[in-house]
Amino acid sequence: MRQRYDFGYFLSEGFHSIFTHGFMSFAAVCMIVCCLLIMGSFTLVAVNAENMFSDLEAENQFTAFIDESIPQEEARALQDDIEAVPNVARAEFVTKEEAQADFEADYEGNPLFEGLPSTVYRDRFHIYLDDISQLTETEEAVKEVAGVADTQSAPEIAEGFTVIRNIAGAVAVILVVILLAVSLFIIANTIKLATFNRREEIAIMKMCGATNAFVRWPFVFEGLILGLVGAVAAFFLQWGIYVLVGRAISGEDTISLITVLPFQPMALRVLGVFVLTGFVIGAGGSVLAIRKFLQV
Amino acid sequence: MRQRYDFGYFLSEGFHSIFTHGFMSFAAVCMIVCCLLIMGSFTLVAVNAENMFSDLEAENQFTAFIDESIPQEEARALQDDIEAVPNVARAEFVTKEEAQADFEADYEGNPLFEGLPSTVYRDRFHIYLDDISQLTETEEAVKEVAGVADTQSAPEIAEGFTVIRNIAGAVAVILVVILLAVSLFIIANTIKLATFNRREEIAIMKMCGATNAFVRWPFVFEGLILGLVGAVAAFFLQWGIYVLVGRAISGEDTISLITVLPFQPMALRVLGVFVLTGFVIGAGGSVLAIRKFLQV
Amino acid sequence: MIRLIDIQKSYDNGTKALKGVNLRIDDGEFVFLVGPSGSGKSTIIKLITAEIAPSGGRLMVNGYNLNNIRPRQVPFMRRTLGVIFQDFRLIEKKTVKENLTFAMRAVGASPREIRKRVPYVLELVGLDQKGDRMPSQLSGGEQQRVAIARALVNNPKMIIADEPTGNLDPMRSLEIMMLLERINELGTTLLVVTHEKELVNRFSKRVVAIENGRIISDETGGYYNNETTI
Amino acid sequence: MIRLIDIQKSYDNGTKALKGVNLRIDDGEFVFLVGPSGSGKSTIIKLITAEIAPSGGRLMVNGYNLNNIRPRQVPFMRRTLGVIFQDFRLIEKKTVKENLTFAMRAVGASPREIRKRVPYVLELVGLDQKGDRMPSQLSGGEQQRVAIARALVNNPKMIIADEPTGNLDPMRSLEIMMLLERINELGTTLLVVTHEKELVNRFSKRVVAIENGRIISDETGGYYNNETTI
Ligand SMILES: Nc1ncnc2c1ncn2[C@@H]1O[C@H](COP(=O)(O)OP(=O)(O)OP(=O)(O)O)[C@@H](O)[C@H]1O
Ligand SMILES: Nc1ncnc2c1ncn2[C@@H]1O[C@H](COP(=O)(O)OP(=O)(O)OP(=O)(O)O)[C@@H](O)[C@H]1O
Ligand SMILES: [Mg+2]
Ligand SMILES: [Mg+2]
Repeated sequence: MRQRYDFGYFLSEGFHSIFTHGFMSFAAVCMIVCCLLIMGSFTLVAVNAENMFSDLEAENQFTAFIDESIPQEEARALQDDIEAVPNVARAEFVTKEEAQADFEADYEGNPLFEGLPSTVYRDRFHIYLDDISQLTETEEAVKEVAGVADTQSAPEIAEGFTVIRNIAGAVAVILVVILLAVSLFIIANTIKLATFNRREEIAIMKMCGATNAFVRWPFVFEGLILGLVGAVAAFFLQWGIYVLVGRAISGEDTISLITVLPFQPMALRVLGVFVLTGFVIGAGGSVLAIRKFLQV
Repeated sequence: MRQRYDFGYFLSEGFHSIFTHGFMSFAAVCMIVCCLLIMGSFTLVAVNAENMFSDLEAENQFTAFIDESIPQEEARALQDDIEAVPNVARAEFVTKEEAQADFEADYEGNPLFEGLPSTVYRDRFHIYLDDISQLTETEEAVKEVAGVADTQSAPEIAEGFTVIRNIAGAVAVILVVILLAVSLFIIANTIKLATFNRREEIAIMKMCGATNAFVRWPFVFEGLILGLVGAVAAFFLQWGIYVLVGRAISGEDTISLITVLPFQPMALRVLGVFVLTGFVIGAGGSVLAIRKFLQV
Repeated sequence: MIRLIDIQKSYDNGTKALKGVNLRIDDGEFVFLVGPSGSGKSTIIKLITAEIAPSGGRLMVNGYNLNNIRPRQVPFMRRTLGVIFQDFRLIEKKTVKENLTFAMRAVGASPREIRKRVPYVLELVGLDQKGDRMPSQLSGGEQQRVAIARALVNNPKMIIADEPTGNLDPMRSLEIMMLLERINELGTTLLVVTHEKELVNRFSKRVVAIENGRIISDETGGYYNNETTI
Repeated sequence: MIRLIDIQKSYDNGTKALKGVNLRIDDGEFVFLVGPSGSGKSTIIKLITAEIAPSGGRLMVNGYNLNNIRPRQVPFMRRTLGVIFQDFRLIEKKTVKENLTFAMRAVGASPREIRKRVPYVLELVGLDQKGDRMPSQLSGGEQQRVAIARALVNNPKMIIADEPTGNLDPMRSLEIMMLLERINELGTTLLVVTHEKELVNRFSKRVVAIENGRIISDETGGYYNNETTI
């Protein structure tokens, strides 16, 4: 006798079951929401931090002084040679007069440096890097460029940033992985708990001559629906929380040191990941949870 | 008829019940462990970050230049006056010769400043602050001190640190609060799920003439034991994770920019908080969960 | 003493299970309650045990007025009753002995009393060998006997039995009934719901017949309403 | 056709419930299985439905050899049986109608068949008014009748009934038995466990008596082993 699979029936059974086991379904959805929120919030904080770090890095640079014997026009022409050096993102020419003006502005009111002759300053390039961790190598390479007399940088700061970024990245990855593992565990646990008192129901179904597949399908749909509902709820909550926290930060951050990424551009990706995770967790969790009960 | 309360009996019933409902108990303990771990890890990361920030802040300072007309010995004597200013943590005297040596070391190899006469430098104090956010006020106050000619600071950096610290602090607090709320919710949910199929058991007990208190007490003990077990397990796991992560960071952080606080001094406090939370969550959760079932 | 005065009971879905029942059972009586399936017998039992509340009428059980009993008084009222439920209601996660022990603990019995009483009652129902089994490890009839044992274990003032012999073979049924009769002779009031015509006729007791939520006959002397029998 | 050859059954805790049972029930037979509480009747039923596996001996049910049946074949074997369980086993979260519908769906019946068959069977057991109730909203006897209806609904080759009338009044019991007899006359095999001496004697059928895990008599003609009766 061939089994007839009526997916409309399975879907409607799965859907019904959600209401029949109202509290259990509610609990499962809540757990899914909680776990997605935890993971989501984390990943978003990490993405923002990463973004901030790369912003800060963009401001990391060193200075290359040009030989005093080279006239200003020729010096300016060195820009192409310098930008050709690997890992140099951009070089910015600064004349000795500009440099003097900058310096004096920084030390304004400090009588010490007043009236230093402009000749002691030299033409220079501010050189911005792609990867701050290769600062030393790049500095050496720039020194090799004909016309560059000397370079000056603060390697400790660069190194500091690299270390902090690496560590922060590692901590974030570890936390997200732990949270993911914990969340999966929590959800699996919840679904197991929620289906625990359906052991008898399943046993009765099997006694009526139902095949395993026939018993399982409604659970799959139930899981999918719960996962979807959880994912969508988590998505909107995540959005709300993100916007609120972002607003709070902007309010606090009067000097706009921190730029919070806008949510919209990430929205679709977040929703996609949430829904996919919800589906996998919901359906997979239900099926795994009832597997043992099917041995009747 | 007075009810006799035999707590030994309640305790043994609660204990038994843990094994009788083995999977449920296991699930509840796991959830408690998960939640405590999430909260604990977070709080520990936050504590470390806070500690690091205050380290960085300790290096925030400004410089007060002493009037050139004042001889060095008198200048050095101003230290007490300066340290008396509110919010000044510590003042450090630097003679003009030392200042020149420092300056030249910083700009070593830069022919620009070679041979600047030592007289252009002035005696100075490096002043360290308690609270970096009050930099401007403190600077004004120090300027009022007789003998101080001028001060010099980099207010943007100070402000930047303040903002970052505030935001990081706020984000940490928000995350910990959210995690706490989510954890409580998860645990309450779990206990409710775990006790859901004891509805009938409780109804039968009530039908036998048991009072609410008689039914409830074993649940209280069960909850306390589960909470305790969860807390202790979470504590050791937390310890292990902390040490491992700390070791990983030290390995990465070759220039020892980041100091990971040792776990031992915090251990007792962590254990205390965990056990207390475990007790409250376990016992409170059970009692709340069965409350509805008692209306029979 | 039980007194039902014009008791009505409608369930949430609108079913009128009892439509004005008047019944008085005095201390020391032995009463059979008979009637077809769905006539309202278990509903009367559930009202007496305060498991459900009446929709109308007045209800007194062993001196407690169930119309306005305070929730914290209910356990004490229940301790005057030993109830055998139609669906047994054993605690699935406790052994037979633990089920009985719990029932005694719940009313505040001392460990000493429990150690003496439990084996005695188990022997009465023929389960002395099976005290350490879980309910799921017993046959239907054995579970029913555990339910009977639990009702007896606290020596209650009154025993209420809802089909106590539905799963028992005729010999066991007779044994249990004779046991209940003996207990009644020692002063315990008995209200027994049953379908077993033979038993009802064998014991010449008061028989209350209910049909469709109304009492249709109430006579003493081993009488089982003829119109509804085979 | 059922064939038990020297069947032994020991439960996990060591209880020897069956100690070598030989029983052959041919297609179209009507067999009563009687015996005292705990004698092993339900154990035989559970073996036939493949709910438990025998510890020894050979077991054949409707052409399936249960000694080495593949797990995926079990549902198809079960579809040849309609089983009335001693503890009803209704799905608590489905209404009466849904319980029957599920049983039909599970064997692949079409919605059309279901719409025709379910009300018909409900009427047979006298529950046409209560199709939309949850099992918990029914009296004991009504739940038992739902269990009976579910066993009938798929028109199985064989009906196995474990005390199908334990919670029913004598008139209902007789009705159900007469219904089962009629079904048997249409070709369905019947195995009925019962304690009701009167019913067994009224229908002159084959009676298998079991005691203490062994078959002690197997005779045709309305016989209820005299030594164990009242
Ligand atoms: N919880 C409930 N909700 C709605 N209706 C109910 C509920 N419990 C019982 N009923 C209905 O009330 C009526 C009386 O039920 P009751 O259980 O008292 O019958 P009974 O006399 O004990 O029958 P039986 O001999 O079959 O056990 C029946 O029609 C039943 O369907
Ligand atoms: N799961 C089990 N584990 C251990 N022993 C069991 C189990 N189920 C039944 N038994 C024992 O096996 C024996 C036979 O049980 P069975 O249920 O077959 O009896 P029965 O003839 O159906 O009795 P009844 O008429 O009381 O229902 C009994 O002694 C019972 O205690
Ligand atoms: Mg009833
Ligand atoms: Mg049985």
